[in-house]
Amino acid sequence: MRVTVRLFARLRDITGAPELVKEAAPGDTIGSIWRQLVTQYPELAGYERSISSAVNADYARMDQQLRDGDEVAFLPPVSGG
Amino acid sequence: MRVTVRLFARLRDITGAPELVKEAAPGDTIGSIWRQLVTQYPELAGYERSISSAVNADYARMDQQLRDGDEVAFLPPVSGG
Amino acid sequence: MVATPLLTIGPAALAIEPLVAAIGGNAGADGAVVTFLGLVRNHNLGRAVTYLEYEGYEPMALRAFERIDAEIAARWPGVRLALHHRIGRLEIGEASVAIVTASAHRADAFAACRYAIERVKHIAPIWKREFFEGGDVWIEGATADPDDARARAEAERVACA
Amino acid sequence: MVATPLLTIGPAALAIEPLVAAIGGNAGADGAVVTFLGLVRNHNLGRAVTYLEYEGYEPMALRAFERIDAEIAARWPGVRLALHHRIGRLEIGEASVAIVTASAHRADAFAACRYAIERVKHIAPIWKREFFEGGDVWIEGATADPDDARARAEAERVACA
Repeated sequence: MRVTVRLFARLRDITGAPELVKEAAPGDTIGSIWRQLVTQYPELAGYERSISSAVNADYARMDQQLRDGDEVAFLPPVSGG
Repeated sequence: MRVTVRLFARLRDITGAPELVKEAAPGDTIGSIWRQLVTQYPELAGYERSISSAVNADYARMDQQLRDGDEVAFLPPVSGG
Repeated sequence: MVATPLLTIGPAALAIEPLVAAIGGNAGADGAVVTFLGLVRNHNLGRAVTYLEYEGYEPMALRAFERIDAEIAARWPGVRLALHHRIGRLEIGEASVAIVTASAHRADAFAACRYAIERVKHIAPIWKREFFEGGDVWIEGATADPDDARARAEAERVACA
Repeated sequence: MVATPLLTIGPAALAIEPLVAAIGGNAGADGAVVTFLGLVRNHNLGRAVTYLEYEGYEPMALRAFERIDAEIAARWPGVRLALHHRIGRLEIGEASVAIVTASAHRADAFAACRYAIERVKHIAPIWKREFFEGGDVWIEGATADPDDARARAEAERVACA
């Protein structure tokens, strides 16, 4: 199955792409996708403890399992307002 | 000497006039003017403890002595805003 | 075009944007602008209000506004204030008072704006007459005393200073 | 003419009056309207800022705004909220966020408005990149977590609830 990964702010600068498409296996979680990304872009590791995550534009915990077509997002610490 | 007396809100309704001219003697205070008014309009007595007073558009205490031409004002409890 | 003054009392309808424009952005140093509008409500103390009439001792009200401005400058240095109060007949939903505060940081702008409306209610020589179904009544709130330290401290407290 | 929505995120310049009009006067029941504008400052952390760029995860930001709206409705029943956040390039002095709260009484309107801006800073998926003389940097504030009870309690505390 496939999921779309959205990256914002400095995470996007690190990966060089606002959006990536990833292959995922049944049972894969948001956390599995994140670990794949960290392997690919080691600079992301610094965000391990400060990122938030979302699935389909709603906050979701890292242990949430993914379904085909999900949009996963990783959010660095926010600075709106 | 003469002073002008300004009356507002319900005080004006009681006296029937927004402005009165009063004769005052040297040594007369805001308080003397107030007591004259209460004699003339007994219904004002109920405001004895809740009015504020001013001379020439600045807050002033009841014991302040008046000068010729002063504008004295009596203010019932305020309700702006 | 005449510049909008920061402190006024008069019969003209109130609007926020001209006040915000008048207070300016302090050449880029402001990060926060807070405004308060007081509106005429259709109910008060269980009465169905039809309209209000505000009366003010205008020159003295302006001095009260200047006093509030000075109190804010002393308590929250760097905060700027605009304060317009309307008088005359006001219909339901119309604004009787408009207050704008501007500051580098939001905590000060919020606190000073709240403080300003509390102090207007304490010391501005302004009165409202409420017209309701079946009669009318002068509303009488606080005995005005600019030197009442307790009232001032209470205004600071609710302003969350 | 299209009605102004109460919650939006987008590149259009912000203005207060349309938001105040959109939130309405609740058919005469409102007595207080409080607004907050966040402005781009020319200085931050000792740096001379030249401009900002705001980026948002727009559909998720809207859901965050709806969550804030629900939090306010639960905490201050009867208060109504309008919240517009701008994204894209913003110059010094321009507004990045405009918030309006309306209520029967002023204490609730002030508290809810302050609460709203605190919560935007906690949970809205929005980021600003600061361009200053000599470089640029992404500003990173709070780790966004809508279920962080401590952050929510802190927002209630500063709102002076």
